Amino acid sequence: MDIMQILALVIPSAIYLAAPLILTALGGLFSERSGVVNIGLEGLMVMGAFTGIVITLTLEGMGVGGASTWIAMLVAIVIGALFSLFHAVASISFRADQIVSGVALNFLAVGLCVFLVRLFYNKGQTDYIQNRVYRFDVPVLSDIPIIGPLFFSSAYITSYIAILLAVIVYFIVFYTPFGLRLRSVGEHPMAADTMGINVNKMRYIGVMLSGAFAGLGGAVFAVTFSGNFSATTILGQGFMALAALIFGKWHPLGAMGAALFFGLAQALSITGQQIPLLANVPSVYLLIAPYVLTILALAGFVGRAEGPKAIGKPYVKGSR
Amino acid sequence: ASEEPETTTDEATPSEEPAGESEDFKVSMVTDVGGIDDKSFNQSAWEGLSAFGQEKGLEEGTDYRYLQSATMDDFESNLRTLVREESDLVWGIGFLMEDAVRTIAEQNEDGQLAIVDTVVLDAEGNPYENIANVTFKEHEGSFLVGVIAGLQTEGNKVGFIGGVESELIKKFENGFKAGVKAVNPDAEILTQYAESFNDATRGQQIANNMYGQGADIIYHAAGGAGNGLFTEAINRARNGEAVWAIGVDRDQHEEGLYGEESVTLTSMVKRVDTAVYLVSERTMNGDFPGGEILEYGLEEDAVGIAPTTDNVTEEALAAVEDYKAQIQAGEISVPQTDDEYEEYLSSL
Amino acid sequence: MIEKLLPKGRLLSLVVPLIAISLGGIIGAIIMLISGYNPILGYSALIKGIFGDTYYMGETIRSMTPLILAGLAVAFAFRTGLLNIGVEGQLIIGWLASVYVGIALELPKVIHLPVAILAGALAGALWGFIPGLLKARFHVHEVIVTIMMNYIALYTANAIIRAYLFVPGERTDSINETASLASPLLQSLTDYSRLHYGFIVALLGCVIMWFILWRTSKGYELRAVGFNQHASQYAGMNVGRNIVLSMVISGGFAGVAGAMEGLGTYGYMSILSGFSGVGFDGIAVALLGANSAVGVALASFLFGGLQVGALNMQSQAGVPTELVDIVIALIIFFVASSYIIRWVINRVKKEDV
Amino acid sequence: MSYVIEMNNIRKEFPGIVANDNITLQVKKGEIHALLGENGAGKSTLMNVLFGLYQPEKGEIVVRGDKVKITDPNVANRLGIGMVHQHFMLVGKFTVTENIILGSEPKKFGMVNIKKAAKEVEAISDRYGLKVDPYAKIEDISVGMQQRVEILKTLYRGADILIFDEPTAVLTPQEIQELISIMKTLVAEGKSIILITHKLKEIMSVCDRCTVIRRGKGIGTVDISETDVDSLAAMMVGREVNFKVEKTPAEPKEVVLSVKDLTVKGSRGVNAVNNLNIEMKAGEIIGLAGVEGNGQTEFIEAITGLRKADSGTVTLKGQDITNLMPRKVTESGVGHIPEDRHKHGLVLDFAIGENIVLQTYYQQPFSKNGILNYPEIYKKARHLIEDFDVRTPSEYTEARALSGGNQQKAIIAREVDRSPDFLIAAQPTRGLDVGAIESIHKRLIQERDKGKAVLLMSLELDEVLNVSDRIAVMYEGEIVAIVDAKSTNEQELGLMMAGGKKQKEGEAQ
Ligand SMILES: Nc1ncnc2c1ncn2[C@@H]1O[C@H](COP(=O)(O)OP(=O)(O)OP(=O)(O)O)[C@@H](O)[C@H]1O
Ligand SMILES: Nc1ncnc2c1ncn2[C@@H]1O[C@H](COP(=O)(O)OP(=O)(O)OP(=O)(O)O)[C@@H](O)[C@H]1O
Ligand SMILES: [Mg+2]
Ligand SMILES: [Mg+2]
Repeated sequence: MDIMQILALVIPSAIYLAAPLILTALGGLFSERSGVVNIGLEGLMVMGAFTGIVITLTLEGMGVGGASTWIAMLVAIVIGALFSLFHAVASISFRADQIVSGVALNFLAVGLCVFLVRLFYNKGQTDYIQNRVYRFDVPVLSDIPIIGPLFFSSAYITSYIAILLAVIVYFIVFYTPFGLRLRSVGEHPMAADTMGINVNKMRYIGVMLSGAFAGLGGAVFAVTFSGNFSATTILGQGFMALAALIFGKWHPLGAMGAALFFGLAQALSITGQQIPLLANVPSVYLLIAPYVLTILALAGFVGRAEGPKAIGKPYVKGSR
Repeated sequence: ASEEPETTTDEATPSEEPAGESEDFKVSMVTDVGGIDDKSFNQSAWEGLSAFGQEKGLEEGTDYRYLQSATMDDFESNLRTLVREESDLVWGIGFLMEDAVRTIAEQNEDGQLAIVDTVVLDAEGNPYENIANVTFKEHEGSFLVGVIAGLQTEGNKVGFIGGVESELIKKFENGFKAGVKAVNPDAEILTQYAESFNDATRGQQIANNMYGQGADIIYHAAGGAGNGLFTEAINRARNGEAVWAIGVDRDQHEEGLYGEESVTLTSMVKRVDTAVYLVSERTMNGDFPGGEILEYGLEEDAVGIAPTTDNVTEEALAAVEDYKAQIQAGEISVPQTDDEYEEYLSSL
Repeated sequence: MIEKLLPKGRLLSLVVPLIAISLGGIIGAIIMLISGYNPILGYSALIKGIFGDTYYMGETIRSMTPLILAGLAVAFAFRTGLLNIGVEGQLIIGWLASVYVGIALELPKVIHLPVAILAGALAGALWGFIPGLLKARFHVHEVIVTIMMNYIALYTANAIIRAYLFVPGERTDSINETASLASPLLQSLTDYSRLHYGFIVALLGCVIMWFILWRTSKGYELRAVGFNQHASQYAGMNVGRNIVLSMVISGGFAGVAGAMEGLGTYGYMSILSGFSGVGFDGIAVALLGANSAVGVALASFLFGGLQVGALNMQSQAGVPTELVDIVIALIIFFVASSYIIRWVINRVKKEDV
Repeated sequence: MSYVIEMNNIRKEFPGIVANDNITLQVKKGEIHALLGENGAGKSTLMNVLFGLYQPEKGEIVVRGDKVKITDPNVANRLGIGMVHQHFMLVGKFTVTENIILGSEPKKFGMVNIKKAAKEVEAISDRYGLKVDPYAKIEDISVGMQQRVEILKTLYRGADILIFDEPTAVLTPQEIQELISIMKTLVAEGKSIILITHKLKEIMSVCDRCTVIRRGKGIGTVDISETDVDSLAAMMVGREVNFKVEKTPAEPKEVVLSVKDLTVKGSRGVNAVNNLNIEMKAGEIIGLAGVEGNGQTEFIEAITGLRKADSGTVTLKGQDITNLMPRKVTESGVGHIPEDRHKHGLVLDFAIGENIVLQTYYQQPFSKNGILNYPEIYKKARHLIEDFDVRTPSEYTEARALSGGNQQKAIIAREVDRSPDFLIAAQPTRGLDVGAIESIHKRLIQERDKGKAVLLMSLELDEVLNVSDRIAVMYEGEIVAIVDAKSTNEQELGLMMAGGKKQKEGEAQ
């Protein structure tokens, strides 16, 4: 394989692998920027994947066809947002430790989804969906030399949506009144309170947005990659998204960059095994390379990552 | 409720066994973490057990049943529960259960156990008298799909994706490679392991790489990670590329569907159900094959190609029949390990 | 009566978790009812599957063993303000190291067994040292590094087994008898459960954690650093070193958890096709147990019991094991939300007066 | 009725305590009304009720003649009530403008119109002479500047009733003067101000009337023109207060600490301390005066090992302690009452007893072979609690639950008890009431009399003048003058602190 061939394999797959991570990390960003740790991203993705598949299957059964997956993704957004209320109610209203309630959410999601699959289908995993999100070559752009094959060929539309959303979230978080208020609540909730901002309401919104985005992330994963849902469909992607969020220093574009970095590292490690030059390297080195690279990158240039100041603490009016 | 099926049972029992015994006959299985609907060997085993139960008029849940394991930790507990319920035959599905089955067999000398996909030996290397060992000649079935792949590849390049490397998966790999080379000695075969039986994205990326390098047919033995192969193949087929996927364990035609067509060229089916049925029946008839190492292969129709053959050429189908006969006749010895494969290659 | 005792707080801190457990159970029952299972049948099978006979009790205790240690690992790090998501990886490495020592060495039991456990602890500690060092030195967030270290552990352990320790059956050889925690006595007492001496190690772990944190000056330092790094630095403590130490001890506990699997339950290590899950359960156990030694032990009992009992619930009442996951999640939810339970109790009390 | 605010019979309870017990406060339009009381008397609570942060159990609030229910700060804002909080309510990572507009942002295409907002902020700030940079980040500006941002927040919202909760506790004398003139401008415009402060002199100089509360109960309201400092203090504390610090002349002995050519980099990489030289002797209190941000903090951090010195030496009793680890510095005989008691001074989640041994926990008798001896630790704690009159339910109480004054006393007890040769007290009385201040000053002088060297860093010129024997003035990282405390005054100090006199004069001895 020549270098162009390798890049043409690695870069598109990095981009498409990153999409669910980007979406989920953006979700985590809303929650954490509002001051609520969200270790439940994994569970929210599970819920999204479950919803994405079940709704697609149901709609296909009703003869909806190609639109099924898209409707399913929208439903996953809603269900994700609703399901995240579990975390929101516990950690915001009931003042539960945010990490505990996130962990509980992870348990609940896997248990509930598989339980429901058994209830709906009488088996532990769903059938395969017929309509998926498919890859396409972006018209015109894919014909540009070099850039075309790398960035605009065999791409999933969901990847572009994810990247676009990252940019939109960036603007929302840093340039709109909503973003300003969201961040103020995560930095200094009491200050926000004295400015007439309803701290708990903002946090509810933050957590529900995290549910919406992570739900979408899970659904995108399921309808693009796995095609069905089982207990093992989402295995650690939520934690990787959390890592991307921190890696990206709680910044939407940073999180996107981190997710793309993870995607690239994984794609390289898998493609690497097909590169003759590396054929004699024991495969374990390539397998662990993405994770080692991430650690090196963190230690080398990224360094200190400081989250929102008030993160992890429930807001109790009048306490100091 | 237990009296109800009595009459049917009597009628259905072909043997001369006293009615009392068959009425009491209880058979059960413990699944791997995949559960009875893993679209793989657990599911197949349960299908075999269900078919057996239904045909013999047994009652589901009491006379024939399964327990699912949530983690590896549960194998032993589950097996034990069933043995203690005095099940006449308890199945452990999958080679991961080897040690659990051994432990239970040692603790319950009266229990009758059977295991799929491996052979349980004691410290001296002898099989246990109370364990029936059921294995398959996956390499033979894989050989046949290899023949199809070798004949139908257009670019003379095919691929194999394994799940996690193991002795068992190696049988699939080497059988497949041997089949390809048998009909197409010039063909190049790419192989890669996903290091996971679950991660569809890894399967997809490997498939992407292989197709990207010009392979047009890929066979997988990677469980859920194999889902990614179908995802990738469908994506490419929709873009007009002539690529194929070969399924494993059962007919994976469904996984390959896009619109009216399927990217599934064929599948290597492994009839765990058949084996489970046959051994259960022997046990019910008082002929428990304890201490035996049963190897189910082409002979018993326990491995082979899937019934859906829409995408397979006439020529390839004919070749399959031809090679099947040769293997059964012992004219070809299909390699299982890497060493045997090397030997096989040099003999070509 | 309750009126009189409640204000003392002690009883309240006992009553609240019990209420939380009951609430989780009640909602679980409602879910069973809605989905067509018989909750009474389900729960009686569940309880029988925990306490029903000596076998089940043996299994419950066995499954608690690694959970306790994994929980201690998470809790210990938490006390120093660190979230160790890497218990899973540390456990895997500890498992591998203990099994390796169990296979490779030939020693009398009194030496071999402790050495094998220690090997697990050291390996886990090493795996915890790396994120600790990176945190102390470069301020790298421990959550990311520990997540990454999990994957590195998984793949590395598999590769090492394949390369050096492989026997048919996709696993290592079995450990020498001299390194084994397995006990024919315990097995026969519990009707052939897999109960092994590891539970003593786990309980010892609880005592050690309690002792380090609350009885030693080092523990005082670790807790101080956990609460307020600035004040700790002002008071002359070396914050970085304490962070590293905390992760090392945490990893050590996790490594011993792995050793319990390797030397006790299994006696070997398999090639893992995925994470064992014990490390992640450890997070829940630690937090459910309020990061205290006793709490972790009790939470492990709840966790281990429910997971073992779930098997019986499945086999006797046909209720899928996932229901137990749901119930566990709800219990964690309610325990974590004890603020609201206390609030309600206070309300009720006020109205009574 | 000319009252703009009437709070009638307000009662506010917290679990186990009545913070406001039937308090009445009436504020006239256009006046500066002082609210006076000891720490924990309930002043902040009362104001938080007025601002809508707390809901009172009883009582009514009348604003401009209308009875109102102030359910949250939004309602207060609508009623034209603004509050500058005791602990600043500013988001450190936001800019000045972002902090000011938060909650009522001007918009353009759905985005925050930051340009327009900044212009408005600039306009208001010019109008009242506040001089802030609208684009500066809060964490980069001085405390005085931050306070102006707080004031701007209320003005931006059009408040005409302003509450200032201890605004001067953290300000330099210059800043206080500026604040006072700002307040006067505001009142001249017809706005009304409620001012909380522990500094009676300030009340006397700017306020029209004063309401005094003690332990949650209203004691009364007086016209400033008809009262004086002593009677105000007596009203507040319930007894006579001695303002004059009683002390004998210093008897300085040998040099305890000598600092030579010390240079220290600040957090932003530029030199915060520049070639600093000073000697401190046993048996004297040296006051360290200076406008905040002139390197005092970095200087102290460098001595105590919390910050690296780039060059120069620090010698304690002949032993070089430059750049030693904090523990070694402590062990060689330095005590340090830190500036920020919550950040550095205490582990708030630890019991008071555990905090008492924060630097000595590893030593005998509190530890032996690495094992803690709790009975000894708590015995020590009980002893010190009694000795230093720390008001706490018990030695097992979490430090968090103590009032600021008592937290401070606990820290002082701990530092003094170790009997260090050199004691640094950084802002030891910030935010405390007169009673607490009195007892802390007594302690510092006692230490001096025992033959210790004491460095008192304070922004409070009164305190520096009253307690110190010599005063070192710091400006831009250098000691610009060392003067005898008896032979100088506030004006002169203020001038030197502003960099007015560069040459060292009036050096003692
Ligand atoms: N959030 C709270 N929770 C419980 N009690 C509180 C709370 N805030 C204040 N209190 C109680 O109310 C009393 C009054 O506190 P407040 O803060 O109003 O005092 P203050 O007069 O402002 O004191 P200072 O002069 O130190 O600012 C305190 O003694 C305390 O007991
Ligand atoms: N979160 C809290 N929980 C319980 N009691 C509290 C809390 N916050 C304050 N208090 C109580 O409030 C009282 C006074 O607190 P406060 O902080 O107003 O004191 P202070 O001397 O004004 O301190 P500071 O100088 O920091 O303002 C203390 O006696 C303390 O018991
Ligand atoms: Mg106060
Ligand atoms: Mg106050």
